[in-house]
Amino acid sequence: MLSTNFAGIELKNPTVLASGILGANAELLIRIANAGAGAVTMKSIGPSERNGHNNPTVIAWEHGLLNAVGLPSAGCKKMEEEWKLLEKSPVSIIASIYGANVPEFEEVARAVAEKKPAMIEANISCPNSEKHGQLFGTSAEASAEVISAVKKEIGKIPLIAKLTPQALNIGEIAKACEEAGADAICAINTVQGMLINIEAHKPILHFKKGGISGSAIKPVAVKCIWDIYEAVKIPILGMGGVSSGRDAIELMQAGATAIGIGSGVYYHGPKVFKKVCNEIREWMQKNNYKNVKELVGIAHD
Amino acid sequence: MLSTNFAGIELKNPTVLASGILGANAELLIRIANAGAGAVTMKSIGPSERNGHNNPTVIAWEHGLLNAVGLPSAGCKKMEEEWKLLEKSPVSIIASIYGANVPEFEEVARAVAEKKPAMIEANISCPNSEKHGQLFGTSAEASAEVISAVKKEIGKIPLIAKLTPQALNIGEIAKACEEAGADAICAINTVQGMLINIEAHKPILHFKKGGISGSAIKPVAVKCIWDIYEAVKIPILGMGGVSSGRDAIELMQAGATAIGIGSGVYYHGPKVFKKVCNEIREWMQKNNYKNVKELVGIAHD
Amino acid sequence: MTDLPRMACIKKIMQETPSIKTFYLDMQMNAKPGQFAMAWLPGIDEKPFTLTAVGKEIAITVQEKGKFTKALFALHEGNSIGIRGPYGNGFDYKGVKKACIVAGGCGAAPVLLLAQELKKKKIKLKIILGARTGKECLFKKQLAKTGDLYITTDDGSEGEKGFTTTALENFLQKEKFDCVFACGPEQMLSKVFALCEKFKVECQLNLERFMKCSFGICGQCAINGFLVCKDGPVFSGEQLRKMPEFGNFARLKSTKKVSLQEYAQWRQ
Amino acid sequence: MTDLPRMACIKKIMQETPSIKTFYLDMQMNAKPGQFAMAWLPGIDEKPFTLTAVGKEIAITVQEKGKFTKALFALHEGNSIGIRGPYGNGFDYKGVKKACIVAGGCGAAPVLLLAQELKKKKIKLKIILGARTGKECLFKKQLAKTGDLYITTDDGSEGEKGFTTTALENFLQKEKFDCVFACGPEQMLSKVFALCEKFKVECQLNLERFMKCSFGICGQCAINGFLVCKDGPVFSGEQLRKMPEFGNFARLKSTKKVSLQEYAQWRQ
Ligand SMILES: Cc1cc2nc3c(=O)[nH]c(=O)nc-3n(C[C@H](O)[C@H](O)[C@H](O)COP(=O)(O)OP(=O)(O)OC[C@H]3O[C@@H](n4cnc5c(N)ncnc54)[C@H](O)[C@@H]3O)c2cc1C
Ligand SMILES: Cc1cc2nc3c(=O)[nH]c(=O)nc-3n(C[C@H](O)[C@H](O)[C@H](O)COP(=O)(O)OP(=O)(O)OC[C@H]3O[C@@H](n4cnc5c(N)ncnc54)[C@H](O)[C@@H]3O)c2cc1C
Ligand SMILES: Cc1cc2nc3c(=O)[nH]c(=O)nc-3n(C[C@H](O)[C@H](O)[C@H](O)COP(=O)(O)O)c2cc1C
Ligand SMILES: Cc1cc2nc3c(=O)[nH]c(=O)nc-3n(C[C@H](O)[C@H](O)[C@H](O)COP(=O)(O)O)c2cc1C
Ligand code: FES
Ligand code: FES
Repeated sequence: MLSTNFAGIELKNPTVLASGILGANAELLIRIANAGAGAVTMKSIGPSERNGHNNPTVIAWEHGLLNAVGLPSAGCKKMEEEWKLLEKSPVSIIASIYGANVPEFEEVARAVAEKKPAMIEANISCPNSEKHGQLFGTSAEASAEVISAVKKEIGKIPLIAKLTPQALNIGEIAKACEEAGADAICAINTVQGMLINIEAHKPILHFKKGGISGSAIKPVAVKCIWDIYEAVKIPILGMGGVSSGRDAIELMQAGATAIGIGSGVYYHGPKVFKKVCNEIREWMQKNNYKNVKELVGIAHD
Repeated sequence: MLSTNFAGIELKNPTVLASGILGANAELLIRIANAGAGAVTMKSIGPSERNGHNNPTVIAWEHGLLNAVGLPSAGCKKMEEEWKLLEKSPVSIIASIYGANVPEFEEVARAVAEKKPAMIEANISCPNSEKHGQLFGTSAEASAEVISAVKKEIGKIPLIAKLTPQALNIGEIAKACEEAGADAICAINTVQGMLINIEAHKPILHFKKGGISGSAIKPVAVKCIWDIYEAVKIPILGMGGVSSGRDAIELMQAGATAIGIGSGVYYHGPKVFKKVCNEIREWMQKNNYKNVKELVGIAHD
Repeated sequence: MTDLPRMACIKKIMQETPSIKTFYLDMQMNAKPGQFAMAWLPGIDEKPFTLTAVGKEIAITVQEKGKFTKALFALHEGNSIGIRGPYGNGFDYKGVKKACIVAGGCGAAPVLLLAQELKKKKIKLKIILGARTGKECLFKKQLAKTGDLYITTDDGSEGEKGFTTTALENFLQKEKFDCVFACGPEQMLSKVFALCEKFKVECQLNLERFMKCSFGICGQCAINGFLVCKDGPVFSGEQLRKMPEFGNFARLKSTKKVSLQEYAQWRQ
Repeated sequence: MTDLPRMACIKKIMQETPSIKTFYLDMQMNAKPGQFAMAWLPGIDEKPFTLTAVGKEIAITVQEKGKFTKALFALHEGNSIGIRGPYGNGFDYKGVKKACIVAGGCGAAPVLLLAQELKKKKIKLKIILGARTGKECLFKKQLAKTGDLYITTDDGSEGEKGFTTTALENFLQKEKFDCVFACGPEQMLSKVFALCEKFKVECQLNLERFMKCSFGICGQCAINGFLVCKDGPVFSGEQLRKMPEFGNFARLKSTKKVSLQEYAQWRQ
């Protein structure tokens, strides 16, 4: 009932751990896999060791999370042990990668592709560093350039382009990525925001600005997925504010084939994957759907 | 303690009714003024009669509102009666205007300027119509063109440029507006979003996409106001998710001189203005501030 | 605090009169008499309708008029529509011992639950029910069970020939009511109000305006400084006195203020 | 559900040892012994600290080490710092009738409240407190009130010369404890664990890792499949057995996994 196929990869259910959530460590990824995720995404991997920002890096406000972790990474060449442990993962591994420019993306893609993850996700949309990502994700040309360069490096491994909702026309960006060789689109990364502690009169995040995730951005995610679905034929890994089966179904009806969950782990712990799957199943039973694939895009006329 | 000056206009307190909330009718504007707002903004006025979209046009979800009213307007020439009644307003009137192109903006600006509102706000940022607004607000050149054209028509009346958070670099847009003659910046208009009713498998808003307002977008507002404050010298009318004194103070510390309230009226009714003012006053007393002006921008180093 | 339509299954459709149907919906909702809900037909529109049944399931009673109601009439049992609500203030019958209800045409819908509630509270009740013609008398049987029912029709095919307001004037000359509750075409309501003022009787009138948000945000439903969706739809005499637009003006979808005649024409 | 720092005023600063101060903060918080809070110095950083007082006001007890703690030590009474929490699981002393606490250096901080709580519950308690030198023995007086206190110092300037773990081994040879609670440098904890395994005694060790979110989202604080911020900071013997990284590896801010030595060096 819940099993599906995402860009050629079989998933026992459509839920996927979003990148950046507990994903720097192979054993945590496996823990989430065992908790019920259909696939798990690694924390974005960069070309070399990077610390990210000082704390506070992640806070939870009334309607979601706000983070500026700043793309910490051990660097793509210093992760042998993680890769070895990941061989034992009961579900598919999606490796997320970033770079400050096309050569860096190529370098990381090459190193990561050697480890044969099920899929590679190019994070061209992170808002939390001066140099990385968002630049690409808001320009169709720049996005296409990264995607086609990465695609060349990784051969047959399916490539996901992860997009930012800050793009003026996310459908156009998705289309450019599809034409450049992306096998799937992931949307959305976080929405830019800031919160201030008024007693301290200082932004709470050390990096000042950060990315909003969680329930607050669900309508943004639905809208972006809708636009992408209208623009491309490749499947969509939809995410943004999912912490219930109803949320997941909403993103699927907008056009998502698989559903990423990040901040939902904050609200419900790793059991959020089972919870969401159970709720999807119950809803499908009540509403006479046989296969989760039937839900994809049905809100479009 | 709460009295302030916004672009030359004296306000008894910094709260302002946001455009589009109850503002198509003079008597409702006066009702809000009597309820405690420091100034009130009229619903955006267009060049000719326009129906807007079918219902649902406004819905309330868990973390805010979502609307696609679609800029209904009687048209700038069919509002004699409202203008006459507004002469009796106990607070300053801000007239919001829109157009599909520069000549339309000029036409509306001319008609509205004759009525001598305290300020005119050019809505170059509405996401809810195919042709209006957002186009301008995401391009620095287009924004500047509208602003300088409107400024020419309205002479000494202070001009506010209302911006969209969808702009890639809202600071740049604000700067362009300042250079084009804007006397103040209003930020933010709503964030694009969509919600789907999964049982109906249809977007809930008739126009499908709409603008998110209310608490969900407060961090987006804070971030945009921060960026604008760093980019321009003219004052900012900050809005987005304010329904408490703490929210208002947060936007002020980010750089807003005055504070717009829209969706807050949904959560607390017209008494939200008194509530926010009382809460600002109490906080200032507790934290030893004498004048609300002291709060503006203090979160910047 | 959310206001989102939830889909409700149509359990039963009752043909009340040749032009009026009641739709029973599988949704639980508690509401006071006179409160309303927004009914959504995805892809078409969303409109306000008085609740004519509340509790374990709800009902709306609808007259076929324009595009929306035609589409609604095309639905069958088993189909679903979206519902959000309840909205508005509802009638207030605190302290009322003897009441008169005046209902014109589809205006019988909002007063049905009121009449039933007054009956339950053993409040003496006179009901004047008016319609174009006998067959269009809505909720005749149900209302007859709640008090003295007087029927007037434009064509005299049932009850007395003439207007509800003529009947009301006769009653007011003879009897004293604690309150007159009324719903119907605004011209009728306008006359009811004038009569109540003349006879110095309290009144509560259920008004209608084109609505968008229905929760007091958009201003579309304004009558002067009042919001029909939030302050109303039921207004007291005291409020009506501050409403020069009542009986005279209404706002089109564009928010343009026009005469009631032009407003009615626009809706055709 | 929110996790935002709130500013708390420093009410009192106590110099506990030459390198350790306790900061009493004007904030109400209920927490279990062993739980911690994140302390924020705006513009500088945010770090985890065990709560050494809870209830109407809270306290953290801090050793001056790097950039953050230096900045904290520069503050005065009347200054404010940001606090969020409490976080983590805390110690579990259900069913414990006789316990041994081992605290090394600043590790006395997390066990202070535990010792006081055990005393209140009339649980028999032996405490081994270790430090480099006598002057650095943290919470000596407070701990002495809660049970039998044995002090060990590296230089023999107070109590016995030597390590806490030598003392522990002696006790374990002679006595049976329901649980050994310990906090201190990981090398020490590693030895404590080995001793408890050898003598088949239950243990609960309070671990430390570099933290970011502190609420189980970022994965920074992982030890194998465990999160120190959420599953810990207190871990049972059963959990420690599944933690090959314990005593051996930790993650730098970049998330890179390195030996404990390299980790300690990085922090210098
Ligand atoms: C609070 C409230 C409660 C309501 N309750 C009910 C109810 O219980 N049952 C019900 O049938 N309707 C009710 N209505 C009216 C309903 O919302 C619709 O306006 C009506 O059904 C017409 O919808 P339509 O789209 O089919 O027709 P439209 O296309 O809007 O109008 C077509 C025809 O209807 C006439 N018309 C409709 N409404 C009005 C009006 N308000 N004033 C003057 N002329 C009008 C027009 O003159 C025209 O003949 C209520 C309205 C409000 C504001
Ligand atoms: C759950 C938890 C509770 C804590 N409670 C307390 C507490 O109550 N009191 C307290 O003083 N600290 C506590 N810490 C440690 C604290 O968070 C800081 O790491 C410490 O204060 C050093 O901060 P710094 O930035 O000043 O120094 P840094 O710049 O981080 O480090 C400077 C020096 O500290 C040494 N050092 C610090 N921490 C460690 C460590 N974990 N492992 C190895 N070497 C280390 C380094 O070797 C170096 O000498 C706790 C940590 C955790 C995870
Ligand atoms: C703490 C945190 C760290 C994140 N790190 C990354 C990252 O490294 N790479 C990435 O592509 N997205 C990252 N994201 C974005 C998420 O993968 C996801 O796109 C976003 O949070 C929206 O989903 P959600 O609402 O379910 O959290 C991060 C999000 C959070 C909350
Ligand atoms: C129902 C509704 C209608 C709106 N109409 C307008 C409008 O006509 N012109 C405009 O500039 N902004 C309009 N806005 C945007 C608000 O003025 C404001 O920028 C936005 O709602 C953010 O503030 P808030 O979170 O306090 O609501 C509208 C918002 C809502 C909710
Ligand atoms: S319908 Fe929107 S205020 Fe009444
Ligand atoms: S510090 Fe983030 S998971 Fe523990």
